[in-house]
Amino acid sequence: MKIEDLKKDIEKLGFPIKIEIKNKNELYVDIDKDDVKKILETMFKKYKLYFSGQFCLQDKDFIINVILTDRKNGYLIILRYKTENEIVSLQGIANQSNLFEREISDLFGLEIADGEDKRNIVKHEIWENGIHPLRKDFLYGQRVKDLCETEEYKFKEVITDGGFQIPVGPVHAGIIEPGHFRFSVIGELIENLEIRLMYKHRGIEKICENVDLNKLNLIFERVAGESSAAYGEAFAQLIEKISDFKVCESIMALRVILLELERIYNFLDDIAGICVDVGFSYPAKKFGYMSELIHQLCERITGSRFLRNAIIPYGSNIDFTEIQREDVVKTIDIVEKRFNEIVEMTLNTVSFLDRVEHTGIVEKAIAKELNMTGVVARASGIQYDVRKSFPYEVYRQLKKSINFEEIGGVFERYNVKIAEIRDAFKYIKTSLTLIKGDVEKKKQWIDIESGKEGFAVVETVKGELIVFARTGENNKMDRVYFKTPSFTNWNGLTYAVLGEIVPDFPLCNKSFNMSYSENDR
Amino acid sequence: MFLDFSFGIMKDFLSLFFIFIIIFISIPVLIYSGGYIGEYRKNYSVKYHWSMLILFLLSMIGVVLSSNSILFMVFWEIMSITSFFLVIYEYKNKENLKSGILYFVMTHISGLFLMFMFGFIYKYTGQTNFIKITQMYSNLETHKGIIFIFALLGFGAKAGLVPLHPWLPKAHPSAPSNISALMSGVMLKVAVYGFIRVVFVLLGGVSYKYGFILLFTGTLTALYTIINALLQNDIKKLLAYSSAENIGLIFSILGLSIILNSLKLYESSIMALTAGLFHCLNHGVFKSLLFTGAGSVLYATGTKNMNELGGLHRKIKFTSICVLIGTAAIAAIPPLNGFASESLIFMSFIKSVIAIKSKAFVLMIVICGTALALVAGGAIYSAVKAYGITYLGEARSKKAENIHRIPISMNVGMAILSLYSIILGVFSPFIINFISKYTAQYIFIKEYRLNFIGYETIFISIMFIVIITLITIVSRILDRKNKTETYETWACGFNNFKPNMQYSGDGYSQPAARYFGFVGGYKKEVIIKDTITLKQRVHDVIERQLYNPVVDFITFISGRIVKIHYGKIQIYISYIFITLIISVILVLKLV
Amino acid sequence: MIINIIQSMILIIAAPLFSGILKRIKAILRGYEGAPVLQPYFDIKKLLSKERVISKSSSFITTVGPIIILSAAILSAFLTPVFFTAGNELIGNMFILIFILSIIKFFNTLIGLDCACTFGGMGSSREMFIYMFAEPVVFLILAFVYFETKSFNIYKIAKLNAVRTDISSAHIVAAIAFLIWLIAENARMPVDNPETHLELTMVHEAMILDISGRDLAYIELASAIKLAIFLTIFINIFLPFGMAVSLSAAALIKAVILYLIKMLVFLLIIAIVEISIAKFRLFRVPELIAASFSFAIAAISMMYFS
Amino acid sequence: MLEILSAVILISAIIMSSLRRVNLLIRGFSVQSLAISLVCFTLGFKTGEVHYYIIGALTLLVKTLIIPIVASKSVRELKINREMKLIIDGYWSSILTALSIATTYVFLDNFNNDFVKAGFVLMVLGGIILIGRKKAISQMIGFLVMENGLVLFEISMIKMTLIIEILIILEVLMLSVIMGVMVFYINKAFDTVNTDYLSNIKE
Repeated sequence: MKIEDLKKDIEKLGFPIKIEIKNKNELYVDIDKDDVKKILETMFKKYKLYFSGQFCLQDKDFIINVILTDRKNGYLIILRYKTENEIVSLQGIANQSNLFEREISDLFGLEIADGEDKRNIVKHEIWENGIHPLRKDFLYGQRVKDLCETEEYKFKEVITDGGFQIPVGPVHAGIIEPGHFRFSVIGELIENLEIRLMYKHRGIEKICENVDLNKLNLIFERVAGESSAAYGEAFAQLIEKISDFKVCESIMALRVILLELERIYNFLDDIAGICVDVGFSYPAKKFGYMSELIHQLCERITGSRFLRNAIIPYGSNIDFTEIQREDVVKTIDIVEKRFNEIVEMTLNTVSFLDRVEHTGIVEKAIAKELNMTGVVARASGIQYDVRKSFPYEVYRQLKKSINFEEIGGVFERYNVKIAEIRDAFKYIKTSLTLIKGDVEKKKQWIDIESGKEGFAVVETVKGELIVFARTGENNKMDRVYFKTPSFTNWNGLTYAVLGEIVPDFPLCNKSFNMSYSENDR
Repeated sequence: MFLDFSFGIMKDFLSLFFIFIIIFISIPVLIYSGGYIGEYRKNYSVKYHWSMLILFLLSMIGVVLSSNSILFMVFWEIMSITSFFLVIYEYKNKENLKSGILYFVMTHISGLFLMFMFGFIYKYTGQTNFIKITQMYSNLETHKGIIFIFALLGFGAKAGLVPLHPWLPKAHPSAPSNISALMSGVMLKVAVYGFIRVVFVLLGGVSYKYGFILLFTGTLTALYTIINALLQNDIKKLLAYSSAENIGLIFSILGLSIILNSLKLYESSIMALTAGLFHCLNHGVFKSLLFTGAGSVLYATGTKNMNELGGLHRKIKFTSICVLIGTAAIAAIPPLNGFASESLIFMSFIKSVIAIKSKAFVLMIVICGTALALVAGGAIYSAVKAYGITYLGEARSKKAENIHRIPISMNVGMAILSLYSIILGVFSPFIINFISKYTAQYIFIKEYRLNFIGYETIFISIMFIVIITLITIVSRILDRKNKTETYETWACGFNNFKPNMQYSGDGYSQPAARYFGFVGGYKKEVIIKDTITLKQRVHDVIERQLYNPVVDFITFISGRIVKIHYGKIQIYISYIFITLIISVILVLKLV
Repeated sequence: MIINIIQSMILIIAAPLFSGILKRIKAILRGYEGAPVLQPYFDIKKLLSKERVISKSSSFITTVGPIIILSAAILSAFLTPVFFTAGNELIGNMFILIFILSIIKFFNTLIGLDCACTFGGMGSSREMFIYMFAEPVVFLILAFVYFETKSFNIYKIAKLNAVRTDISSAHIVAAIAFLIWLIAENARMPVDNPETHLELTMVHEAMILDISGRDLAYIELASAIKLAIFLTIFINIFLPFGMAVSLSAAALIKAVILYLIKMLVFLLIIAIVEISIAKFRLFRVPELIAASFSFAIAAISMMYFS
Repeated sequence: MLEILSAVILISAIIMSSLRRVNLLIRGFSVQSLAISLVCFTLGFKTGEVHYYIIGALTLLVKTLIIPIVASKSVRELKINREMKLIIDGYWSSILTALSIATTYVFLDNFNNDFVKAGFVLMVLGGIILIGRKKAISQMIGFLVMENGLVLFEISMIKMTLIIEILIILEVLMLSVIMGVMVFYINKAFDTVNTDYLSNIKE
């Protein structure tokens, strides 16, 4: 179904709506506040759309946007309604919408009209009262004072005297970002887990509104350090989409190389972490070593171990010549060979398999219900990869199939990650052939008129990243919204550990390896 | 034929040893009671308690001293009845009455079996006097089996052998703690005394077959009860099960002694019996100590549910130190008394095997020994659970925060008991060699001069103390240089501590419940709604599977029988009439 | 007498060295340099000069526990032959030795529960759980040793086994049972990961999470001594060839060198085991110990029933 | 030498009885067979009889090499690397193993040969493996362990004729090949190698 047909089809539904197509694959549907639930239900039923997020814009009124995605055809459908001071709660219709609603409620100060879960999510106890940082009247640079005025977050409490709770975090023993885990147990078996995050909210969305577009890619890359290339790519994609610009194939292929390099070192770290958490130290150290090799390669070709400031709109911020090309080929070859050996070793080690097999299972139904995306979802049998559904750069030529597994346990996540690494090696090699000649460092001035809006969808190492941006005055953004993959995927962990024993939690956690900083935007 | 009512008293080693146990343990417990009873002054009669308590003690001494089966039974029944009255001392609590009645029934079943046993002895020997029976035990030669079985059932029911144990975990928690201390520490030993008296002395030793029965029963008891003990939250229930476990240990070592005796391996047999006797003494000491400790907790907080306690070390420090000694003793930590007898038991298990020719016997003994080793592990597990959850950490409820002061007399009683525990442990070689000499002389009537154990323990205790002192001095020196600072417990930067964020008793034993939960009828209850309900439920499987059907059946039958009454005189007359006719017919038919 | 004291002192002093060597071997096998072998000494020195921080909730157990733990470890070192045995010592009953080593466990578990911290309770509960299952194995190993040598005295056992020339298959099987028990008891790899820093998976480390300063130094030293003692007991029961049984310089030197070689070999074995397998799931540990149990039974059967 | 080998045989059998990994079972089996063939060679060296060498060589060839290789190949192809649920779980099966070993030794008290007892133990443990598993391939290994016990039994006790021994080993080879083929086809047909399905066929 073409997007025009879809538009006509939706118009026929008979609701008082206004539809607009922008940027080829984005369908903006303005609706009435009272119709939201009804329209959303029809959308789900009729067009098999997926709920991907919800965010708020502030004009004169607040505009709530519900993002729906069509994974088959690669469309984004955005339902918009105006509201003054309350959000229509979609809890019960759209899964996990409570997260988005609570976030909007905290950051914009809107009421959740009829939802069950109204607890704070961004605001911690230490915040001062009545602060809504994303509102336009909250001045940029103003600090949130530590006044401890916000009401206490209500965890589910154990009321009987036999059961007890294990509070873990926010400060952990390893080098881990802050997050509080509350296990309810009676002994070793985990009966319930609640996760509380967002201890270090950085207000990146607010910062983005106040930084010149030409420097904005740096801010984007700081949303999550481990996938800075993907965020840089998201920015480039966004700007190019809004200004309708198409870069040449060489640059596109170069971007894919960087994105895949990032995927390699991240997943290497992930599987190393899985090995560490089961105490299997030999492969863990080896995987770590390989990841370091890739990091060093990244530093040699881009000047940054984390591939920062390499992908920019309209061009490339690095030179890519014969020297770099050979370097990449050589390093990748070394790593790939060692990688296959070590993976083979782990898959033949019984004690390792005993730990990871049938541990931390997230069933497909639950994964679907939680709107999980990315590697963790693919391990549970959800066949969704942004690179296939919303192909960007040269992925249309590269990505032919999706790696997925059925059961959804730690072992499956391990396997999917390994498959992704292997794919990445393959894609890098193919992409290298697509780069014709040398790529020169070329930075072009970005200047975009106000009022333009658009979405970028990128597969980061954690999953589906959706970025919305609307340009404003003075070559700055008026609003940037990140729907980060970790935001929804985190809750998968609470289901993965149910029925597992407490000592298996770090393993499950590591196999998810969700990002804290993606939440603390 | 006439009954011999010569009121002589037994003055042999066995009686004297058990009298020693009774007096030795009851003195500190009586001192303890002085303070403990004060709590009851408001609601119950204290005079009644004291008189019953004294009567109880006297009757126990009577049982041990009596040289005549009639007298024995009389004292035995007095002991049962007084202890019953003591168990239901807090009669206003319906639960206590219920468990008291169970105890009453069980103790009378025990009495019934003993009556049968003495009846059989009388039938075959024509004697009631123990000394005379001893002289003519050849008459009993062919009938030892039935007497042994009745002795096992009778004394076993009193001592708490599986499956006759269910009264233990009910009566002990119901009784006031000083009484449970005496019942567990002393009364169970009186049952052991009776058993040794009958089987070893009166019967002059039985065949190894019965030894194996005893060994298996004892091992089974120990295994079953230790796992049940592990799963309890009620301190006194846990201790009651643990008493049954120790009784199982004692009975299995007695069984081993019987086996070795019948195989004419007297040396090992004496060692086993010595270990058993010594463990009687030691168990009496540390179990009374732990029960009095539980009593102090109950006195101070009003609850005995571990999941509500915690952090008591701060408020009742002295008690907690005494109980730590008791816990270490029950966990067989050297150089305390639990270690002395437990290591002797295991040593005699291993040592005895070497002498036995039959491989099958060896196999069975080794397997029982292994099972008992598992029991020893479980004993440490449950002891650490009971102590750690109750005394350490933070208070888990309001009850554990607001604490009554404990009278000095209670602490004195416990201090004496802990002192016993240390002395009996450190000087165990002397005591063991002393006991073994007399067991050889008086029970086996053989002259064996044996030194089972060197005087190593004493030497090591001294060394241990020296090393501890040295390290303490070093620590003092170090502490002078570096300050000691006190902070909150590190909880990962999360500072909203709640009492239910520490391990509970249920949680502590859950790993074991996963493997052995079926023995204790372990079931978990999880309800997750707005709040989370997590509970473990345990029940005594034997009680539920074996006793409840019987009770139900009896209730059912009596329910039916009640229907016979209609309150009309004619119906009763017709009953009488029918009965008369039936009996006339029967008489005519049979005669 | 004096030589016994000297050899025990050497064992106590060298114990941290052994754990340092073990760590170094593991590091080298995994492909990096690792800390110097003397690192445990530096750590202990550092901890001894640090201030002690104790929890508000902690009781006298935290004060007394570490001292008793270290004393028990040192005491048991004095009951163990290292490279010399005369065979007629007054001390050395295996039962007493094993029970003294259990003091360490007892106080460790209590310390775990002492500071009102869930992690401590967690470690304590797990430790007891493993200990409960390991107890029958100890009994069987002691029984095996007694059947083999007719003695409970470790000095005598060592002497008898040192002069023994033939080696039976039962001996090997029992040695494996002992090794598994050793690993379980010392919180080594398939049972507990000594290197981990994740509170939720730890067993031994979780119990001492709230201990610091000299207390921690004591406990670290005690566990190093404990590992050394267990390995020494293992060597002296199952592989005592070359032990000095008479007081001559040549025999002693040979014995010391052989002891060190045996020790290094076993440290290497432990290191290889530790890096090449993953930690077991907690509830699979009893299966490992049950395997050790059946080894012990098999050893006794082969020894005694045939 | 013989002591160490018999220890290896027993250790491998004990470990195997509680394993749930099929490829580890196969590995254990091949180690065990290697030890048995070495026993044969040692005995042959000691007695100088040729038929020990032949049995040893056959065991080495068939049980240490061919059967394990074929079995692990089919395991790899069928992707059955472990038993999902043992009928008797690891802990209790170890205990059971221990008890049965002890009982075996007690009952075979009269025989003064270690290998007779070891052989009997292998037969019992093979039985435990056979009973306790659901997957056909591990049941096959259990059967082969029993057969190993038989070999030990024979080389130590009765002077068997060489022909019979060779025939037995060949028969086992045939059997395992047939079983392997069967396993493969069952898998093709039912998508699993669980013998529960065989009992369903019966109904």
